[in-house]
Amino acid sequence: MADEVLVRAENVTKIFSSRAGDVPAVEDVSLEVRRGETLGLVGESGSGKSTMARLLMGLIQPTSGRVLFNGRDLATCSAKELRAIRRRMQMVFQNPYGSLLPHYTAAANVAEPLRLHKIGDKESRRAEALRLLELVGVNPRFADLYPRQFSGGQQQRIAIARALALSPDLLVCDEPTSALDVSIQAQILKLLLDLRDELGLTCLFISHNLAVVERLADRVAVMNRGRLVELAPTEQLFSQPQDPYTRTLLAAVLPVRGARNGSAVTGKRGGTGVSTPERPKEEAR
Amino acid sequence: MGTTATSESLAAGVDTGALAEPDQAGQPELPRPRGQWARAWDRFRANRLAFASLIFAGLLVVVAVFAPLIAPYHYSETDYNARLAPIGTEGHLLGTDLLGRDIASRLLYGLRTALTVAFGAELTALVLALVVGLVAGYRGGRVEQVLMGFTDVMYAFPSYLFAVVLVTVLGRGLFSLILAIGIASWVTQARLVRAQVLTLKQREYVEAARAMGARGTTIAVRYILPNAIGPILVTTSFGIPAAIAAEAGLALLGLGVQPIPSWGAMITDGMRYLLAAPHMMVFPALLFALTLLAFTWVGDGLRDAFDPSGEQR
Amino acid sequence: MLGGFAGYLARRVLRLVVSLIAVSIITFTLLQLAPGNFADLQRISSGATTIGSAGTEDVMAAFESRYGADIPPWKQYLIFMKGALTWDFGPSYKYPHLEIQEIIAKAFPISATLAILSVALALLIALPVGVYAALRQNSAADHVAMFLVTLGHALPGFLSAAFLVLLFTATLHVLPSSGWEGPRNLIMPVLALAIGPAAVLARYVRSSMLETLREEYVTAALAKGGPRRTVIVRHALRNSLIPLVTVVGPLLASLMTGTVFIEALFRIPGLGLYFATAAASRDMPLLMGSTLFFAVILMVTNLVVDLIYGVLDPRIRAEGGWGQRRPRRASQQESTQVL
Amino acid sequence: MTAPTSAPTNVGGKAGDSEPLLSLRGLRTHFVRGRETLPAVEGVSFDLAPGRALAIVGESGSGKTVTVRSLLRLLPRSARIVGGEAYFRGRDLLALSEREMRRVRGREIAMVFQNAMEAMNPTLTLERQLTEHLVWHGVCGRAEARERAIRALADVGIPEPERRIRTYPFQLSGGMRQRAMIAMAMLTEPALLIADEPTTAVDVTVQRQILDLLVKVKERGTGIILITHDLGVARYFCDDIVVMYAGRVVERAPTQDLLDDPRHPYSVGLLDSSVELGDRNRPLTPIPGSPPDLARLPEGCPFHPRCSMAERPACLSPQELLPIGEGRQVACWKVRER
Amino acid sequence: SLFENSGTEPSGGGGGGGDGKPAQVLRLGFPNFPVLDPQVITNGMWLALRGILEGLVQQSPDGSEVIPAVAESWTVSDDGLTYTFKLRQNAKWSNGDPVVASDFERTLKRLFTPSQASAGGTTLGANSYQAATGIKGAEEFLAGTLTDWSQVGVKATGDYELVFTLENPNPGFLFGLTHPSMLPLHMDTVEANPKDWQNPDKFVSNGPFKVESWTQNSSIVLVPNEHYWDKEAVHLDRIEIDLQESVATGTATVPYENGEVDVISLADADALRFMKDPELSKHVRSIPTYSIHYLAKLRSENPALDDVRVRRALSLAIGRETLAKIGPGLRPGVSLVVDDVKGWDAQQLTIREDIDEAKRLLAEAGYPDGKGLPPVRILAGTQSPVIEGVVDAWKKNLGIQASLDVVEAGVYVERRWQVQKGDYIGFYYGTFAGLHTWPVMVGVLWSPKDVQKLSLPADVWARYQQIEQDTKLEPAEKTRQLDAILEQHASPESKRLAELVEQASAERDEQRQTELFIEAAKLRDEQALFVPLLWGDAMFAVRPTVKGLNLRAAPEFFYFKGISIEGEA
Ligand SMILES: Nc1ncnc2c1ncn2[C@@H]1O[C@H](COP(=O)(O)OP(=O)(O)OP(=O)(O)O)[C@@H](O)[C@H]1O
Ligand SMILES: Nc1ncnc2c1ncn2[C@@H]1O[C@H](COP(=O)(O)OP(=O)(O)OP(=O)(O)O)[C@@H](O)[C@H]1O
Ligand SMILES: [Mg+2]
Ligand SMILES: [Mg+2]
Ligand code: NI
Repeated sequence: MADEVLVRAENVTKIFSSRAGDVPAVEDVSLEVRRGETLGLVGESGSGKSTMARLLMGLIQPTSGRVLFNGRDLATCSAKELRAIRRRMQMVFQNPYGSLLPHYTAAANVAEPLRLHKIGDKESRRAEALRLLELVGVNPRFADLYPRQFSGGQQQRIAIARALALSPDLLVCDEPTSALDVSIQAQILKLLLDLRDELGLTCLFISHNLAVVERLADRVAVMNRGRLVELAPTEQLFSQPQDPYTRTLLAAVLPVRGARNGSAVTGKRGGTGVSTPERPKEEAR
Repeated sequence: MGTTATSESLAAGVDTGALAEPDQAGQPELPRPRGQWARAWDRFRANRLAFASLIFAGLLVVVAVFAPLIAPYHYSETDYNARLAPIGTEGHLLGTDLLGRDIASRLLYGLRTALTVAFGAELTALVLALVVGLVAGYRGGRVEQVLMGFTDVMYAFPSYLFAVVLVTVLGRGLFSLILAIGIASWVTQARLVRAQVLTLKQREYVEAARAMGARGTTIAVRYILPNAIGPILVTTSFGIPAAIAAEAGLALLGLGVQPIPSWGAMITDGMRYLLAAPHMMVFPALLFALTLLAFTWVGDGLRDAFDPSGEQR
Repeated sequence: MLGGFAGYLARRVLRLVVSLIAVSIITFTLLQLAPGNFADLQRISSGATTIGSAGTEDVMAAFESRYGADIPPWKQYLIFMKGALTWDFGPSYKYPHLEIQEIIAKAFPISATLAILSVALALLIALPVGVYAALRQNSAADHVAMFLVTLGHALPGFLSAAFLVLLFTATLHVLPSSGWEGPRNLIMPVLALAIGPAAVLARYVRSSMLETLREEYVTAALAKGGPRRTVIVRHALRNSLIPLVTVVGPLLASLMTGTVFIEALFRIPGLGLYFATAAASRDMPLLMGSTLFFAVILMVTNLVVDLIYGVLDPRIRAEGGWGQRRPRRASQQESTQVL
Repeated sequence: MTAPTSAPTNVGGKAGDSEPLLSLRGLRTHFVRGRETLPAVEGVSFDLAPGRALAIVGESGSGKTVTVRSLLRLLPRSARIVGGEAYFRGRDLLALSEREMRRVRGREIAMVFQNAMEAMNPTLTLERQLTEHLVWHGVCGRAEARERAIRALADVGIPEPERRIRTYPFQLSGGMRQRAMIAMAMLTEPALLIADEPTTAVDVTVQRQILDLLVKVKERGTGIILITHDLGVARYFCDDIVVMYAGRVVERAPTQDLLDDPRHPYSVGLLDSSVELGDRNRPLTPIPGSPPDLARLPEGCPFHPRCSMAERPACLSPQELLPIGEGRQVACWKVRER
Repeated sequence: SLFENSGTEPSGGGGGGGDGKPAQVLRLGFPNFPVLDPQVITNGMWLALRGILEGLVQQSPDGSEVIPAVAESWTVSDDGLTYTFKLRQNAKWSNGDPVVASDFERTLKRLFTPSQASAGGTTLGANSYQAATGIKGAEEFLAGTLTDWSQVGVKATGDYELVFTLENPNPGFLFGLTHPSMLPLHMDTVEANPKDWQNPDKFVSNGPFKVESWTQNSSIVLVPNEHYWDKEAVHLDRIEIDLQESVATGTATVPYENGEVDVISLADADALRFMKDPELSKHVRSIPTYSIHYLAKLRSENPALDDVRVRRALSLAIGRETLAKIGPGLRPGVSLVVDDVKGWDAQQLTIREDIDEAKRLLAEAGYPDGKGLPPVRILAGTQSPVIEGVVDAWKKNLGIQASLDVVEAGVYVERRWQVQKGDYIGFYYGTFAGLHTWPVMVGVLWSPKDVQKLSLPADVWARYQQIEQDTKLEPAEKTRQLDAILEQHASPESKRLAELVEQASAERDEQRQTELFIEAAKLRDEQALFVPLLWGDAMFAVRPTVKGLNLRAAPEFFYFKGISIEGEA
């Protein structure tokens, strides 16, 4: 059971064409998310992480290659089937406020997926929404406030509650904490950790924060300029990074608590102890 | 890392945390659930000029509805003995016109026409604009190209001709006038709706909705439309005075409504006797300008209400 | 580099042509639908006989002979369009001694002069007022300025024109009431035409300016020690005027194609009167010609606006696909409507 | 309410740096919003010596940006500086005339903004933007300014500066833009550089480059105030840290001391909330709740509703920033007690 | 002061100026026109008539007689059918060419050949004046049933002799010749420049003035024609004409009051104002009963108005007396024939309004108190207080439903000929100005044939119209079929009317002829297929400095010739 593959990308490539030319956002990436595991996806801005997530969710079609959900090729699914599959995959976005419907209350936002999939009636959906809000740590007393009346962290909790509403098999988190303050980030991370343990979630966790991924993921995939450069179990990736890019990434991390751990070189205060990792040539835009 | 929490959410930042300490005894007072409309309304009310204008506009509507009860005479009632009575004549406070018809009464009925035309036309324009703009903006691709090409054509098209043809085919009634003005003004609205939809489409919640398994129409109608409507309402409220003016303009060209009086026609008539009987012009023009102002200010207020960015700082 | 721009231009021109064809077809169809015909209308509008209809058919046939008498409408349309291609719209019904293109050639410069002067005047008023109001946002001065501006906006043009005449001519006797002889004749029409646009533009300048003033780069420029005035002019004003182009363009276009009432009132031999009366008098060639011309002016103005926008705002130049090619900003979240 | 702190304790300058570059005393900046008054900054004090870097950390909305903008007096119209002094090279910035202030801005105090994209005028070329303030301040003529700008761009590691200077900001990558911003700020060789989250919008690798650039700036003797969310950045680069919460300074200390041994419960919470590499097994103990609404601050210590160590009634009285050791100050009675 | 005897541009005048004599510049406001073609019905033809072109004859200063113009003299045959005109030898075109008889013949051919595009644009062909002249074969030539021009009664029998042959004797013939459509054109120029002969640089005139410049939609300037035969009578050095668009009526008098023009026509309210003003009232001049406001029955599926009693009832309850108060210069239109036609008989021709009688007639027709009668509409192409007044009067006086249907002009021209659907019954509204002669008033305006057509039942009318519009039908055949329909279906009264008019036309005894016309006019009024409403004056403001301006009844008001400017006393 542990090894059952929930979703698999096979050699997917995604090229966005625009008037300004073609942008290969993802190139020939193969990866899979197994049931019960959390797969971390890291990489710098523009490396194709979000695109990958959208491909896996079937929100966009790959230019080539295919994405299989439970063995079913998403490309061959009808719109109806796709919607049915979507029930089983949910997503949490980077910007919590932006991803909530601004004109729906917290409870309505959480209940919306149920309503879309015609699950239960009005009352039962509301009851379920309140339960979920409670679960993610939002006081149901506030269920009838609008998203903007919540703080960023609360908004993200509501977004998570919404994602959980359909009891999805797969939860895709696209940088769910990078818009939040450290203290709030910690709250959300903790929540996700707890939920994962409680509900046995399968998770694709995207972040550019290596530390966060290290904490959450069972396996980690590293992307660079649309390509998958490394994929390894967490321990292994962080202790013995193989790819030079991974190493650059790791080296650029600035430790907070000084030399308490050995993985990163301590930058002496004000010093330039670490050679600046050279970003592979920046081009003029 | 980066924080993008909006200042709005901070401002509202009631500590709603369930993780909050038990010692946080005094439960924070629960703010009333206020949706964007309620907030907009609050802001609108705070704008005194706009609010006063709204009351004035509301008054106009009420007066228009009850015009037959308020008006001392029927609009077509003639009194040949009191022809061209000046302002202040007994029984004809605002004077009479060439046929001795009471100008005040005609103004009241004309208000009806003006408002009916304006609201009707704007509604027509709104519906057209919403459909076209929403479909174009949301569907994108070919559909958008075709629809926007169509609006381009309409944009480049002399609306006067349209008015003429509609008014000629359908007669110089309210209905055709409403259609004519509505059709002439939907284009800009449609562009606005589309632009609005395009920006909203960029918002993450649209993608979130798709990820939830929402259908295109659901997204467009249930998620995008309600959020686009604010700014659209603003242009609509600006459109109302424009429509009243358009009616007057058509009347000037002999295409206005009839036989019920309209402000446009009254002003046009007044124009004809501008020097000979200025009183025929004064009040229609004055009221006309006032109404335009009121609706413009309402529009201003609405705009500020829906886009509070201008409010602070 | 140029390839991108040329391609862009080609696409735009293609779209323009398609739109023009659509406009001409719609116009033609509407005209066919419209009741009444030129000859009958001419008879009553000239105050002549209202009796008897003999002869009108012959007259119409004669007019249509240019397009081939007795031929089906679609063929007439084609013949007309063929002429239009070579800038030959044929003579007007109403002005048989004038070819449409002559009318345009004669009257357009007049309307255009008027339009340009009015828009210039409007800008001259709107810019300082708008900027001042924006800088003094919510002050009494701002409120007063905006009140006046709204007033100017709400007042229909024909009213203000009439009042101008009453004031300057009938009361003060300082200006000729109408005509097209000298610069003195220009004052009132230009003023009348400028009031409305000035108001619109002033409002626009103000809100655009307010928006720009809120931009971080304005703060940044001040943080560099920029004198307030310099920063306002170079950073804020400049950037807030860019979107103004999109308003001024169509405004200019619509004024350039003539304004019936003002032209009638001031006896200005511009395009407006021809245009407006073309539809009312069912003058097919004139209407078709003027509609097409109107559409061309409008679309070309739009195109020019877009180009100017590109010139003024280097971002657009890059985005629009002309100018350089530029990969998307990495952090930019794009919408994902592919399905 | 916290009263403006009395005697300035020498925080920034360690051994004998008696003349601080900047000395901020009891800065109070309020926003007027309708009938409400938002105390965005309420009695902030700190000192900075030349050639040293000070980090201001704190959650979003804690008043970091408002603090530094108050220094330059570049506040929105709804803001009022209601109290405090800011001695910069002996002059109180808050008391200067607007004209004098202008000479300080950009010349003696320069600023680097969080998002270089928004902080640069999109329609002017780099050249215009890099050189204009040199001309404004009469540092040099246009031609020389251009030379200098090109050199500065080269200094911050932008390749082909002659070509790049003719481009528009959006034609540069995020990292390059940020570097150009720094180059621009440094052109007048200011004594103080304020950097408001200069690395938040860029990738980790780029962040390193920018920080290293700032290190060079610091080495030239420029004092730097760096606003950041990232304690790692503070540790890497800054000598001292000021921790802000709800418009107040809650702790002030040399970086190493603070990060290794945070004293204020909020600082402790912040540190505990940071996730770090190799830190997987440390339990995550986030600070509960969220930052307070400035218009409705709790009585006394603004942090106490979220504070795990809070005790009534002591926490209900205002907490003053009091020294607890060498260059360290904390605003919590509990810590003092220890 | 209201008048700055403005010194605007005493220019161009040439000789005028100096020695106390004011500049001989006449400035006037004139309705705008698109073409300056005497044969095309626009205001341009009227301007041409005032002095740019000169016809064979003109009207005497008081408009009561015809006086020689290009024609020096003329003779009429005893049967009244042949008119022989002798042209003056010294009449010249502005290019120096002599004005010859063939100029007239060719121009008239152009007039009667409406589709002849080669003649330089086209003319709008048939209008009442061609019929009014009653030239033999003209109508047939125009309709296309006659194609041989030599059969038409216009012949240039020499350079200076022109012969007209009429269909019937026509006492109004000479007056008919004063209509602008009878003005000659320099046909060589017209034919050589079919497109632009009207432009000032091409326009060849034979009147006292020629066109110096013409700014379309703005102004036109006339200067003396140095080749004119009667230069003695030409005093003006320059005529500046402001072309005024009707939309601008509100400020139409401003140029006059501002001293920019010397002559302007006044619309109702302005006339009123001028008349009230002590100073300005001296400037007002009017031409009595210039126009006739009338209603004409619409054909409708609902036959209610086919009953003459209903129509009469409506006609008797219009309240003409009160209606006439609407504007200055309006009089009750008690007949379709105005009272300054020679021999007009008030006793016979006045429609005497009688509401009781009207109610009785209505009841008799089956609509007591208007019950059962669908709303009576008035279809109009322009807003007018007159029709609003009529509608109001009907409602008040008869208690019937009545309403106003003002439609766009194009709709109006089309709708009024159509058979109206359902219960749409009513009249269309029109105004008309015509020569005040019996043949015109009875034989041409609201002619017997028009009356006959109006009397046709709706379905027959539909058929009639169908045939009329059939382009495939030979003209001769068409005329035959149409006549057959009228013969079969027109009301007996309308046929009687036709007989009376025919008789009258053929009658050589003036007394008897007038009687016959009166009988016909009375019959026509009683039928109420056409209902007269009002007679209206045309009003002008003429500055006292303008001398020699004689206003005449329709059609032309005044000639420029003979006008001079004098200093104010
Ligand atoms: N809809 C789109 N159209 C065109 N290009 C796109 C689109 N979406 C993404 N891209 C481009 O594809 C590349 C990868 O984008 P993606 O959003 O997947 O990166 P990311 O790793 O999620 O970056 P970030 O960390 O900034 O979120 C980028 O260069 C981006 O500009
Ligand atoms: N223009 C403004 N009007 C009203 N309040 C403001 C304004 N700018 C800032 N504030 C308030 O002042 C407080 C401090 O804001 P500031 O921008 O200094 O926070 P910050 O610490 O810089 O946060 P961040 O990390 O998000 O940049 C916030 O509560 C904010 O809501
Ligand atoms: Mg992403
Ligand atoms: Mg900040
Ligand atoms: Ni505390």
